Amino acid sequence: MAQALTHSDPHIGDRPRPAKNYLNATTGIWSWMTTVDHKRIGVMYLVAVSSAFFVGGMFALLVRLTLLTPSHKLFGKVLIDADTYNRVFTLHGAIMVFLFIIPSVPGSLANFVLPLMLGAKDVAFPRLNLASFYLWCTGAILAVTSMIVGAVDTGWTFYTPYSTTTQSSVGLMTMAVFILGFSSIFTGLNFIATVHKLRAPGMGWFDMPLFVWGTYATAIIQVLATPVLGITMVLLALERVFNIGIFDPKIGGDPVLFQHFFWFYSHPAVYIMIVPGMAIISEIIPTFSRKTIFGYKAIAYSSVALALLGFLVWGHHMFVAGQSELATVVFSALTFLVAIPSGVKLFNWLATMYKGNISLETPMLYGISFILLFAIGGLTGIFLGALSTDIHLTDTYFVVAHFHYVMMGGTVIAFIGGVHYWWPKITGRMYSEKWGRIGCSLVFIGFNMTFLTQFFLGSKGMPRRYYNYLEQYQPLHAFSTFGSWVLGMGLFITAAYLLASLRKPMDAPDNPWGGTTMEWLTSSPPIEHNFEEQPVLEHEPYDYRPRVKKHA
Amino acid sequence: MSEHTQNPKAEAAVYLKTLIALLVLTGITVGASYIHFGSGAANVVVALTIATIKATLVALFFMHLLHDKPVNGIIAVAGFIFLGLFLMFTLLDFDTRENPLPRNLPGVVTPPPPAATTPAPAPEHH
Amino acid sequence: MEWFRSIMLPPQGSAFAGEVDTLYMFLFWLSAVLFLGIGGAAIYFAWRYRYTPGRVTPHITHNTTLEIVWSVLPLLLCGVIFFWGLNDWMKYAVAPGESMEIQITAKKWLWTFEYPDGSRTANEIHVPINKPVKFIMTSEDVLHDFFVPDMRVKHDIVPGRYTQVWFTPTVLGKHHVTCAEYCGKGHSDMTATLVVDNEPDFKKWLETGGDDWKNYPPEKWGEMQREQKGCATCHSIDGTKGQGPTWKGIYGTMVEMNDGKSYLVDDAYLQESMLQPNAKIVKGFEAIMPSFQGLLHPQDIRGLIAYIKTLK
Amino acid sequence: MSTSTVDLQHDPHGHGDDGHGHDDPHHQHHFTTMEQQFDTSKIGMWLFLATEVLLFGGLFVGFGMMQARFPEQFKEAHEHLQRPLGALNTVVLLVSSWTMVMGVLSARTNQRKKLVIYLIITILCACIFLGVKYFEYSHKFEEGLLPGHYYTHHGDKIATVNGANGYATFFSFYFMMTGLHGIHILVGIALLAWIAVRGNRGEFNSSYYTPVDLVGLYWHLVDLIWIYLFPLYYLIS
Repeated sequence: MAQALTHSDPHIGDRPRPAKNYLNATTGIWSWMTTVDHKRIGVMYLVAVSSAFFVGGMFALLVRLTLLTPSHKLFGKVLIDADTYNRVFTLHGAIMVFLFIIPSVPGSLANFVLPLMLGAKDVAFPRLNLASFYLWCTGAILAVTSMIVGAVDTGWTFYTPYSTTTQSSVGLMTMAVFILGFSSIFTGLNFIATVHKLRAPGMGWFDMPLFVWGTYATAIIQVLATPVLGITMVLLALERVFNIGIFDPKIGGDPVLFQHFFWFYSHPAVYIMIVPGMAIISEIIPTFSRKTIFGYKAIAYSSVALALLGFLVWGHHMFVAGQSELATVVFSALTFLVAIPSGVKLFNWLATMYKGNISLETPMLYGISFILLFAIGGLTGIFLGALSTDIHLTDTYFVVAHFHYVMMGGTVIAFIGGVHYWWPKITGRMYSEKWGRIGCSLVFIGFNMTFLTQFFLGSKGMPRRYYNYLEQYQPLHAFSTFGSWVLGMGLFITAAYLLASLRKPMDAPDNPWGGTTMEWLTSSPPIEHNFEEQPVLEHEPYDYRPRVKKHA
Repeated sequence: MSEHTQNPKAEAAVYLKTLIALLVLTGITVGASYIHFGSGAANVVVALTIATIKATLVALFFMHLLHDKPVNGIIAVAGFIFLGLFLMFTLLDFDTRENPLPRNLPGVVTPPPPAATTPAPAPEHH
Repeated sequence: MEWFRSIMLPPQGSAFAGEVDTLYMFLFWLSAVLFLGIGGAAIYFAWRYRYTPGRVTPHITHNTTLEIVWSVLPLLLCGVIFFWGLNDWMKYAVAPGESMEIQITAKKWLWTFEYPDGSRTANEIHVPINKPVKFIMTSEDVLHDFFVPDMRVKHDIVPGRYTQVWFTPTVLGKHHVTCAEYCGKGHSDMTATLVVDNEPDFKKWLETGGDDWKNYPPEKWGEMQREQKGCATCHSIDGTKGQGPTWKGIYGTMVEMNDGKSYLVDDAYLQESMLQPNAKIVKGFEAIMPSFQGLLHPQDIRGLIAYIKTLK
Repeated sequence: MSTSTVDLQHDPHGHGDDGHGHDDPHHQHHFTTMEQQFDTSKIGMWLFLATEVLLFGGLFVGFGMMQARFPEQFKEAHEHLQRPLGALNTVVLLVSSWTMVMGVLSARTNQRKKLVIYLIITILCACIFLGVKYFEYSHKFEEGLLPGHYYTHHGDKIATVNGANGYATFFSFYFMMTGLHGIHILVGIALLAWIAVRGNRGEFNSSYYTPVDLVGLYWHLVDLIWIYLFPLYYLIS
């Protein structure tokens, strides 16, 4: 008889911990390398994307360190020259985008939690799930080889004709991105099939948790946008090898055509990054407010609206790139449409917190940080959407600050919040709440120190991707670099105490936060095929009304 | 299993008729290419509409979209819709792009005249 | 208010800059208000409704009118901002007919400008005040971007075709010009100076290349020309081999050419190397140096030669 | 790309069936019924086909833009393609689509022998198609109509302006699109052979024919892409 859920106080619904769980059901490296269990693949993805985040983060710290002073000197010696700097910021961009932020939430957290939330035994195509992980590894190996052989110096956007004429190993990196694209497609494909066909009995489309809605919307973008990235990378590689005149004007091509190809994927890609972040926040806010989500349908529909509208606006990256004036005006108008669903989500989260019973554990701290930082990120997007201000602000540090507020202030903060929220479920252990709050505060302060200053650098007219800058920008750059150290420290502390928690014995209850979604029904960590017997949905999602506890 | 065959004979006949229709349409489209419909663009439109008809026939009958769960049809159509979006906006940019020209074509750089049209018109502005 | 604007935005060099700044400040204050509203609400709720064990929260699932309100209101607000931005942008997009046309040729890390009367300058432009000036731009190699922060104007320069940008300067003095589209190693060195003069100074500068060379010794002026005209990107002064031969210690020595002959490096040789660089190519280098004919005024050439003499 | 389609087909032996008294050995443990498993495979396959449509779509958009950039050169380059061969290939692929769907029908009606025959005919048609393609490619190689800087054909009306050779761009796209299509045909042949072998062993019956159906969908898509390639390349005059 399914244990009915009650709410109010954490540590409810405790049962004796089953001896066997997905971690120790089978042991040995080979059992992990050939697993088709979505939970193990989720954990492997978590380790993989976190290491990519570490490498990308190191490059970021190096970029900030180089920009500390206009002379780039550290202890009297020039740190890196202009050429190396170009390669470092390119690799920071490429690794963070392709290896970390796109596969992070869908690959690790969604892989682990989605089937549990649906009450399913596994994703629709388990083997394809493993194939997707190994494609990520292949792409990562190719990217690392490209780094060693001759690091790319074109920026993560690979704009032609620079990318078709530079000697750095653009070919290898484009193939790495091509393969990583397929890894992303297969994850998306898997989730769409799972959501359509593997929901628990009684779970209609509007009984699913909002995390599933967000992941579903992201999967739509992954499936429908990534193939065009694939063909763009192939065309770029073929142009470099066979001198085909598509993008390079020296042989009859048009660089603006490449920008269309690239941004047709890359703008939906930024929604692949933010929508899963919003999905996690839609889980954290109601759980820690212990209150029913406000506007379930509004949030669900706005996720799908973001996914679909995301395909109409890519031209706002090219307002001054030589695009036709009519196209520029049309893209600007459509860009404002995209701002509406994001606003709707923000207001609904606030309405959820209204009259809640809010406890500020670490996931909720990250949740509120997300609301604050994503609000700034979203609002500064309006500056870049308006045509006249965009002329001054595009390609400056204003854009750098904007997308870091949305990508790091949004997705990465939500990702870390999600990792904390599901840490007991994934590892069976609680992390140290004290250190969690310290880590979150450092990350929040460090992040704002680093990137709030860059808004002013950008509006003052400092272009992005600059090695040498004017003397007048030095104080802001120095402050931003100090901020990056605080941010780096916060992230290191977070990694440290999370890993430290692994040494403790498994002490996490089934439902530490009093969540009402199905993953909290099973044990922490879950048994290998998730549920003893198929859970049946008995109440609408996020229903925090008190119920009499059915005797077992 | 889903659409267990009521009557395989009837189904085979449908497939045969579809094949014949496709072959006939192929003949038509080849024939149509010899006739000149106004401008070159008109020919392209005719050829592509015939191709789309053939494609829908293949999709509905050969790929069983007709008696299949609607979600498969939506996915199939979605692929083409988003491709159409990509084509439409890129064409919007290419067709309405202004190409400002300097008052004299300096010898320093002679880029190919845009879209290989006739040499520089008078540099007046809209 | 003006103080606040001057912190965030560069000085205004044109009327268009004023309009852009007005919209920018409106958006800034709007965002500040909205952010304080949203952030304030989040923090206030977190404090006001802080956790007390056992408290039951009300079961409010949705409110359709509220959803409509906070969808339609932002949409209207966005509409206003869009049309405001479009209205200003139209001025940026359409150049007035009578504006002076300067042709820009951008190449890897150097700006060259050509005036209607054919005179050419590198990394420095003089324009008359209160007169619209239009730039028709192309690039010889990769994407570049002509960005004048003070005029709030920017446009990519695409190789293989022409792009255009215009403004009407209204403030005298020097304005910083910089490249804003990534173009490789020297991307951040690709800067130029836009000098806005009144009409007579501009005319005089056009003929003589200005007279501020008079208040510098020739070698100092030569050193400034080396920076300004972009010689530094290819020719080093410390002996290291760049895309072009180094200038260190070459004056008065015999230098061997690609074709085996060797010549004495004297004033005539240096002048010829500047104006017809492909006549003699030093051994081990390619003929990629552009001619500086019309770019270097007599005083510039004398200055450069004097400067090279000082490099032992 | 081929590995993915193979993965989509469920290995008939399925992995460990826990003791839920499954009626069919192919029933995977995380599905409740065989019908649910079949429908899920169909959704997965159609999603994969949508990505293929968009992958080829990128090339069609590129072709369209280059056509707008070099209208005369593209029109003249079209003449080098032999229209009868294109038409023959279209007929061959349409027939192969028909034999494929008849194969799926016979698999569904437990006619093992007919399934194998239809699959073999489909494979033969595919080979004919590749043969015609080989002949066309060799003709292009002889005349020097090759992509990018390998283009050495003479006697074109419009000369190359600043390195912009419209003909080379046309043939770049020709080889890219028909080449990618050809690769998909090769992958299709491998899949068809694999299905034919398993069909011959009698693994498919009315209650389990998913692999045949999915390979059929894949093959029809490859035909569908050729339906669009044919007019765009061979019929524009």
